[in-house]
Amino acid sequence: MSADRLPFAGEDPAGEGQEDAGTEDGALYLELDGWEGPLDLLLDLARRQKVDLRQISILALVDQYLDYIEHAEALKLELAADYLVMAAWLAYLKSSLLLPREEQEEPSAEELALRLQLRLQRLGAMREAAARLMACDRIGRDVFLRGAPEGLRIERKTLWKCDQYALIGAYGRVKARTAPAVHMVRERPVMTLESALDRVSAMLGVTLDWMELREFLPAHAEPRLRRSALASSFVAALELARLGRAELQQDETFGALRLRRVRR
Amino acid sequence: MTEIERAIEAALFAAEEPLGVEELARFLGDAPHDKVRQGLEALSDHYATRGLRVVERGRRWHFETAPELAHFLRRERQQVRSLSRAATEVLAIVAYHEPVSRAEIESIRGVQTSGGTLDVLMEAGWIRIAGRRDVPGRPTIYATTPEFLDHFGLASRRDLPGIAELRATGLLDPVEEAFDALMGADDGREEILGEGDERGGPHAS
Amino acid sequence: MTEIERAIEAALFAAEEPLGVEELARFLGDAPHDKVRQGLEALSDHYATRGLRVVERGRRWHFETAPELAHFLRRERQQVRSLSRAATEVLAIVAYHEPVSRAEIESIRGVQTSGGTLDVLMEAGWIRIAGRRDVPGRPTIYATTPEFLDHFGLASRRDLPGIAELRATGLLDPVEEAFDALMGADDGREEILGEGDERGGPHAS
Repeated sequence: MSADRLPFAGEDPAGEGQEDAGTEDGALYLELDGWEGPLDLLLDLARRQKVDLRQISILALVDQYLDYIEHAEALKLELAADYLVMAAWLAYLKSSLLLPREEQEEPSAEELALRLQLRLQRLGAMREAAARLMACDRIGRDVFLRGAPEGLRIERKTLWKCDQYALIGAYGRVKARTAPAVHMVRERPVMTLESALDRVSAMLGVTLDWMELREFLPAHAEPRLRRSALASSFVAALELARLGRAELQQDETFGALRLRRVRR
Repeated sequence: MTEIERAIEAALFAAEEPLGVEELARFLGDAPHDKVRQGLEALSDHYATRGLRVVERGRRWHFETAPELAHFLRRERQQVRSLSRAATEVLAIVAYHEPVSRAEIESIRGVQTSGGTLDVLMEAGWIRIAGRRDVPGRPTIYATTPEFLDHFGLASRRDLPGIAELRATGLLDPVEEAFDALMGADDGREEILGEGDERGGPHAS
Repeated sequence: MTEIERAIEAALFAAEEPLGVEELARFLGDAPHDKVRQGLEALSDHYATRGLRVVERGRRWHFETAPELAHFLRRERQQVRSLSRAATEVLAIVAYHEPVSRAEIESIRGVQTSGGTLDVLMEAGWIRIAGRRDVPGRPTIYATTPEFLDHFGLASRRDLPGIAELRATGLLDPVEEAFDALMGADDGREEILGEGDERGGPHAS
């Protein structure tokens, strides 16, 4: 194991989830005496030496810890595993401390011990700070705020903005919207179905030959009239075919459409 | 300041409701009522000239802020907002047709007008209630205010452009026509279909 | 008692939240900040021996009852949430080391800290996310809030119990730093210790 890193307590369930629930009633911590994990446990053991953390004997601490592990068989399994990792590390530290200095490898046991001591000091300091913090004059426990403050009121006042153009424009809009609507349809260049029907049937009457639809259109019409004439003439051709007065022929899809008069 | 005064002061402050002498006495570990009353009087005197007062209301005591400081405790915040389109239309109708009832406004606008719109205009100080129309139901009628003329830079309502002028500036053109004018004349260029032979419809040759 | 003191007194009394100097000044019609500050000091002095106190908490001021009167007022109103031991330790670590990452908290406590503990403290409004540490992984860092100072009756973080001594004795410095100092400024041999890369330098502020 990495000799310089203290093992952490394992998963949270073993760490503090339970503590939130169990600190007060002591259900879980009874057997652990309030200890949460290896570092916690060490800190507590160190405090029992009743000396300054800077002067604790790491060796004595290690002895106590290993002793504790031996007697704590009833520990929760996950916790126990952590404790054992810690125990292994501490046993290693202890042996290093007992060995003659020359035979030690880097980092030296003294360095490891010092680092452990520093960590314990820092944790101890925070423990104490937390306790002092909780002893502060707390709102709702030691000091009280006003029972029913009426509150400071901020009244919003709106300054409305609008200008002459918007005003007059709005009136114009209303007038325009509600003015009686007059619809004018502009004259458009169209050939009605009626005139197409007349025109196509008249032209069919002239010949018995097949004629292409295109030939029925007015020759010099402007493009838009031509398009209208094409559409109307096509419908006229269909109508004549329906009435049995003309027959239609188209060789292929989109091919030229031809028609001729039906002989009677 | 006596211990009992300090305790009363704290209790009145922290209480959610005014407290009577009996309640206070119980709070203070069954203090004698006259001691409590003395304490209340002393506090009342102490605060008489401060920002807070200790006052008795219906035999119960409480703290309150000095009435003349009320204006400090209410702050006004001004906020500039543009009038909505609907409100602008209603305002214009009132200006052109005043005095006018809500039903008349609605019939001119062609849509229902929420009461909130009229409220906004009254809050802005631009329209006012100008009495009631002498017809069945006696509806409230509205007119513009001098502030209205002021705000819009008009010497009088006669300065509002007339219908003829509105028409001349195009403000009275029906929407569709104005739209067509803007979009350019119908010249066939925007026809979607091209020539029949380019496109090969079923009937194309 | 000056007019401004009376107004501040009334405003602090009526307010639902502690007020800062700027807010107070705005309520008092843009009073000069130094006048407001003077007024607050005067009020604080006036109330120092009374049943109420005017106190500063994280640059905001409010009225509260004097702590030694707690026994009168406690009675049936115990509103303080009780914190688990883990939560109190985490809170202390955040307060004394802020801003601090979860990994740093864990390295001090020697145990993993569940996210739930931080959540409880954030829900209480005592700690907040204060950004991310600019190191690989960009861990979230935490700091205390003005409400924390308010709740625990601290004018500022300088008033945290014993923080000056802790700082002077180096107990707020990371272990590695203290170790190096003790070993005579070693040159990175203990980089193998691995914690160097997790933390962005000393986290005590």
